[in-house]
Amino acid sequence: MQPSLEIKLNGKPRQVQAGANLAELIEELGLSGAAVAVERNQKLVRSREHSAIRLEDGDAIEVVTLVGGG
Amino acid sequence: MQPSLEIKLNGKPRQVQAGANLAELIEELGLSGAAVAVERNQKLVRSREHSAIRLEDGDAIEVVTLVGGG
Amino acid sequence: MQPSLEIKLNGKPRQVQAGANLAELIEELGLSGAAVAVERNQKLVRSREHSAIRLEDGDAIEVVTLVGGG
Amino acid sequence: MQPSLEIKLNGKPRQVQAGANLAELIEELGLSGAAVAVERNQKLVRSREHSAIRLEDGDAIEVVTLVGGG
Amino acid sequence: MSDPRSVPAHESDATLDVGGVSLRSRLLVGTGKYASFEETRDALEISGSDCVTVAVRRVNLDASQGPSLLEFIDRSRYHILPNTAGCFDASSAIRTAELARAILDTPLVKLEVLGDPRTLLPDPIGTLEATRELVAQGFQVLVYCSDDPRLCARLEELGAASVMPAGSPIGSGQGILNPNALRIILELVKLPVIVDAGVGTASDVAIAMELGAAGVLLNTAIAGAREPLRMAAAMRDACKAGRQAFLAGRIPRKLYANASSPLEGTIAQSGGAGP
Amino acid sequence: MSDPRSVPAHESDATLDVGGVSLRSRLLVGTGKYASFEETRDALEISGSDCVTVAVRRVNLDASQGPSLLEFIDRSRYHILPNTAGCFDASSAIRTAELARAILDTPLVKLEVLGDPRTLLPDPIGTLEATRELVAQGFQVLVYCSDDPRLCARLEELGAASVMPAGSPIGSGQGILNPNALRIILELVKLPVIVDAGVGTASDVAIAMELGAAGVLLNTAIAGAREPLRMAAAMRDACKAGRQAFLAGRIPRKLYANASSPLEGTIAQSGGAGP
Amino acid sequence: MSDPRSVPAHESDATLDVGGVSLRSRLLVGTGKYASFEETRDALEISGSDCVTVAVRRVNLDASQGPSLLEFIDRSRYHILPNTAGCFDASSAIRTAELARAILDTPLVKLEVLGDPRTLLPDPIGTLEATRELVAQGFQVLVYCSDDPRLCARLEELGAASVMPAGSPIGSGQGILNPNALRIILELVKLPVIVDAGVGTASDVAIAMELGAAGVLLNTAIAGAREPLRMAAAMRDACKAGRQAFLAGRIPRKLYANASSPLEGTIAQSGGAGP
Amino acid sequence: MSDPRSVPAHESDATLDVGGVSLRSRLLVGTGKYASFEETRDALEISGSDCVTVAVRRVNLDASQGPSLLEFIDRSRYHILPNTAGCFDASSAIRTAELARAILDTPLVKLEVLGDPRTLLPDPIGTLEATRELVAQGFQVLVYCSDDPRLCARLEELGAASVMPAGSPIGSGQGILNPNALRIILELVKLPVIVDAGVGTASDVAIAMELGAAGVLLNTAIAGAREPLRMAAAMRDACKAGRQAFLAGRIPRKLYANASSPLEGTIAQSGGAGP
Repeated sequence: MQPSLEIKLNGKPRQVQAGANLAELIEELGLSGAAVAVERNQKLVRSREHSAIRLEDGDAIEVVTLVGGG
Repeated sequence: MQPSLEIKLNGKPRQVQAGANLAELIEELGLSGAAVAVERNQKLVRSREHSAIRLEDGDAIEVVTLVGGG
Repeated sequence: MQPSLEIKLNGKPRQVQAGANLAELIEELGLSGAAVAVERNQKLVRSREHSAIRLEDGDAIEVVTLVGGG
Repeated sequence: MQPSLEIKLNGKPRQVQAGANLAELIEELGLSGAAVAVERNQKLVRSREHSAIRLEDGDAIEVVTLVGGG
Repeated sequence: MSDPRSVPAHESDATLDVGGVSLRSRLLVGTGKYASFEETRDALEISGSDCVTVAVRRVNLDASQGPSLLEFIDRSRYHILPNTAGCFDASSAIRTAELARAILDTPLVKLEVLGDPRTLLPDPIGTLEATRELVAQGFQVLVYCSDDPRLCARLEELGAASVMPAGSPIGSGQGILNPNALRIILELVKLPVIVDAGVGTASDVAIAMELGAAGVLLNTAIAGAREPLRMAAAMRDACKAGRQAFLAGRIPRKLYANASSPLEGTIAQSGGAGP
Repeated sequence: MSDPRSVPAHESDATLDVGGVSLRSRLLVGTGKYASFEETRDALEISGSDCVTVAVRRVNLDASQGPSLLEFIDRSRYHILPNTAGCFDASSAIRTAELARAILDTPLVKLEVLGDPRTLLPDPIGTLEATRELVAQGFQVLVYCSDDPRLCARLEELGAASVMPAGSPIGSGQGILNPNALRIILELVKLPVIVDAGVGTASDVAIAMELGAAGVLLNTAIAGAREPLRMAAAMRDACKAGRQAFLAGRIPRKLYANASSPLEGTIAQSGGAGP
Repeated sequence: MSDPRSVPAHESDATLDVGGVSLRSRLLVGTGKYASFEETRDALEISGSDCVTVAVRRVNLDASQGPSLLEFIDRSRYHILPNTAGCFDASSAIRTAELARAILDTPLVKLEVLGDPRTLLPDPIGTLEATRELVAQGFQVLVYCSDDPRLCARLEELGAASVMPAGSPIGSGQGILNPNALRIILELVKLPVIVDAGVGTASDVAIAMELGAAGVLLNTAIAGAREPLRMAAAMRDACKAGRQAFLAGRIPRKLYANASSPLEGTIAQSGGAGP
Repeated sequence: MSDPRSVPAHESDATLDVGGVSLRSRLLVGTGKYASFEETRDALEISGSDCVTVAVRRVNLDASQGPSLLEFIDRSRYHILPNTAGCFDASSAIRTAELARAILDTPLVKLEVLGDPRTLLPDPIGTLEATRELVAQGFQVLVYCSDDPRLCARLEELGAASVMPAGSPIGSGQGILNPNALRIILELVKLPVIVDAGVGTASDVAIAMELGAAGVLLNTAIAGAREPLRMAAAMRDACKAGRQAFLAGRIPRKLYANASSPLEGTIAQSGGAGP
């Protein structure tokens, strides 16, 4: 059985496989190609870097999109 | 038994003795000397004339005073 | 020499031939067919009656038109 | 003849005796005891220190008082 | 000036002369809607007014007669101005005025001829008619009316003693909704112009007086306040303040600044930039 | 209530406590632009104020020293509030405050850091900077500022003794241009809020006080009036009127009517129609 | 909705039916004070109005007759509404209306009976008299009047086709000085209420329409603008905007905020404080 | 002029150039609070705007992903202006701007740093800080701010692309509460000034534009109207009307009259009195 680690995703705890990268997380969420942007520990991660960023235990990940606003 | 007649006093029907004058009505109402003024059939009757005015059947009598107002 | 009479036309005195009618005055003023209306002595005279109205000494005639206004 | 030095007093150049202190300047201006306050080179000098402060060439001195204001 | 406190000249002001009476205070107050006659009396006193309005109503014959309002109004101190409130035609208003005169023996009347019970706004036709008739009968007619300047001019022609345009509808508390109309009335009319109705709070009174009104009449704004006696004091002071400000001649309005402290003589600016 | 005249309770009101001093009057007045020191003194006296502002300026060394303003202000009677008017950066304002304190030995200062000499509107950055520094130096800082509610909240956080939002630009005489902003400031800020600048006439003071301001500071509106002493009296009364009206609780505003005289009990209407 | 651009329903609106005519535009425009008849014609066209006012005046007999205004108004396109401007009594106004009808063969008349030449405000007595008489003569009388609600109600009783209260005095450019009065008129009167006089700029028209006016009549605001044709376009759009806004039902007013962006779902606040 | 209808010159107007983009419409609209994305799309289209705001929020991971707002905004037609609504400190706002740029690949951002969740009024300190940082990062920063003129001047100094003062608090529907402040901002600042927040109805937009604003941004006033699509049309027309009126040069305001019909040449007055 593979070890897992816990991150905070959009403010809520979530278990992810150890060794997973950001691109894999986005895909798992069904958001590949969607109009979203991602922050890791309060720093923007550009999409071309998503596969290079390996998730670490305790990471705070924000995945945001655009909604109606004024 | 004395005949009576009906007048309208402040909008309501009232029986008064035939032959009664206005001064007698005012006295009967307990208003002699009070700060009131009297109208008979939409015409002011000055107080010095009250005893000279005999009430007639169907007379419309208004007895008014002063109240708070702006 | 023909006798003349004096009327007041739009507030100013004017000599006209005795016997002239309103239609003739309008024509003399070059206003036949123009968009004007005529009053004689503060009473409107409809255009179909102009030739029937003989001017009299002292007549006050108003000839008006439409101008810009708000 | 005593050497003099040039200070800026309330924005204008002024010659003062070399070695003079602030208290002497104030006195020369006729302002001893007046309701004034003094700054030297943009720093407040409290009145009890006036006699201890020797003027130097190029000093910017401000002597201010209170006037009407809102 | 040696002692400003003792110089009444700065605050003195001619009386308001209207309808043959001479009032020291320019605040006229109503007597309606108070919790008790005692409160009425105290509010009148604190207000500093010397002219109070009252209404004419049928004696309630079903109840035993309690104390009368008049017992709480010292007639040596207050002029009483009866109104014709509640009348919706000229004829009722005229009758009401006559009844009031019979009780009070005063020629003064505040004429109200209202148009409808919902808005209580004055009916111009009935008001003009009743004014003509009451003037003919020798009344001193203070006329409650709209702020229509030419209506006020017509009332003056008819011999009214005062025109009393509403700042806003009776009891609405909206103050002076159209100061421009009031300004024009004050230009057109030589009579005392007394703003009647619509006052909500003290500044409304001050504004009316600053525009040049001769006086202000109010009732609900005091009687309906949470603390009527305190509001009576506020109205008294606001009336004086507005009158004095009118006489004192206010500064003009500008888009922006005009320094109150001198701009020259500041210490050298730190950055050298300065103004 | 047996004698309303003797019941000060109805008009009494707690003092305005600000910056460690306790003021009986809620009107603060400036001393600029008067025709003479005598007029200044008399206007202060009539105004009833017990806190007056002064400016700091270079001694005029070219002229012989005449009488000083301070000789005309009785310090046993008035708190003196020096201002930093004319300063266009935080540093000048801080220096000016220190100079004033050296003369007057008071911790009070009315901080003004202005943005430009044309509008004399306050610079928010310089104002925030200078407030922080002066508070650190132990001053009681009454801060002249815009009516931006969150700026006022920031000044409170920095330890200001009072925020003094402008009703409208200094000397503009436009009164309270944005009552809504003042209302929000009064909700957000627990400090005394003193409206400073913009007052044109008495009703402006009354309006500020009715909104709940703790006080009003003005200068040009009195000094620039045609009759300054009369206007001083007007301002005194308007300040009291507005405060009392605030405390008394005004009636609500309505579209229309609410009769002050009873609607029942009128005589039978002539036409039979009636209300 | 598949194609919002093609959905006229959202902007369509019933015509303004008044005095027996049916107007597509709710903007009525005057023809006075233009630099030339060409400019008049172009301004009318750009304004989108289909009802234009004209005045009745003596023919100038001293000058040779140039082109007439009527040549520049296409009567197949515009309803012409003659006015009685310049009349200071009922009788002159009635005569003027009759003269206009004789020229134009229209029952429409905009009645003006003015009180004095300085203010040009309407005289209520003359206006009521002339309305009664002109209605009796079969005119469709659109009555210029003050914003006195009960006067408007009286004019409706007399059979007027429309009441046309002034927003502010003729040519004053002050807009709608008393929106409250207009609101009450709209409650009391079932006739089309057309705001006449006082408009200064486009927003004044929008405000009148948003209050629920059936239309707006203006002249000087276009003719006296620096660029009349551009202002004609502005007025056209403002009238439509105000009408649509009235029909669309505006949001209520609040003291403060109501977020347009959602408040939930923001990223974790840096300081951890957050809302 | 031969055919006024075809003369676009009278209504043409330069584009609004801001932040490197060129907008044909001066109305900027938000996308919040609509009943559906379809309604959002239709309202944008009817409004005529070519710049729309959006907010940045966490993806809702608990729900299956439905259609996205972006599918309803044709980016070939609209510039998208992401906002930082909901941020209460500079750092969150900067992070939010970066996230938006990553999604949209636009340098544009509408910066909001709010002071508290109750009033949603902007915090001046956080706003200044975030503006400085975002400008340094190459953003085109359109800054939501208060109507404090010197704050706007400071934002211009920091390199903002536009200042966007609130007419009144977000969603309050109170319109332009302080036109005087806006006038001064327009004098002090050379940047495009876009009024943001507070619009309640069409006339509010017209008023802002008549004062000289470069544009108006609104959201709730359309989305919260009873009929949003109709209100979108009203706002479109009001924006054009206000802009044209500004350019056309309005008539001045006067106390009273200025006749639009000529005063000479009226018929002889019946009573002989006349004007």
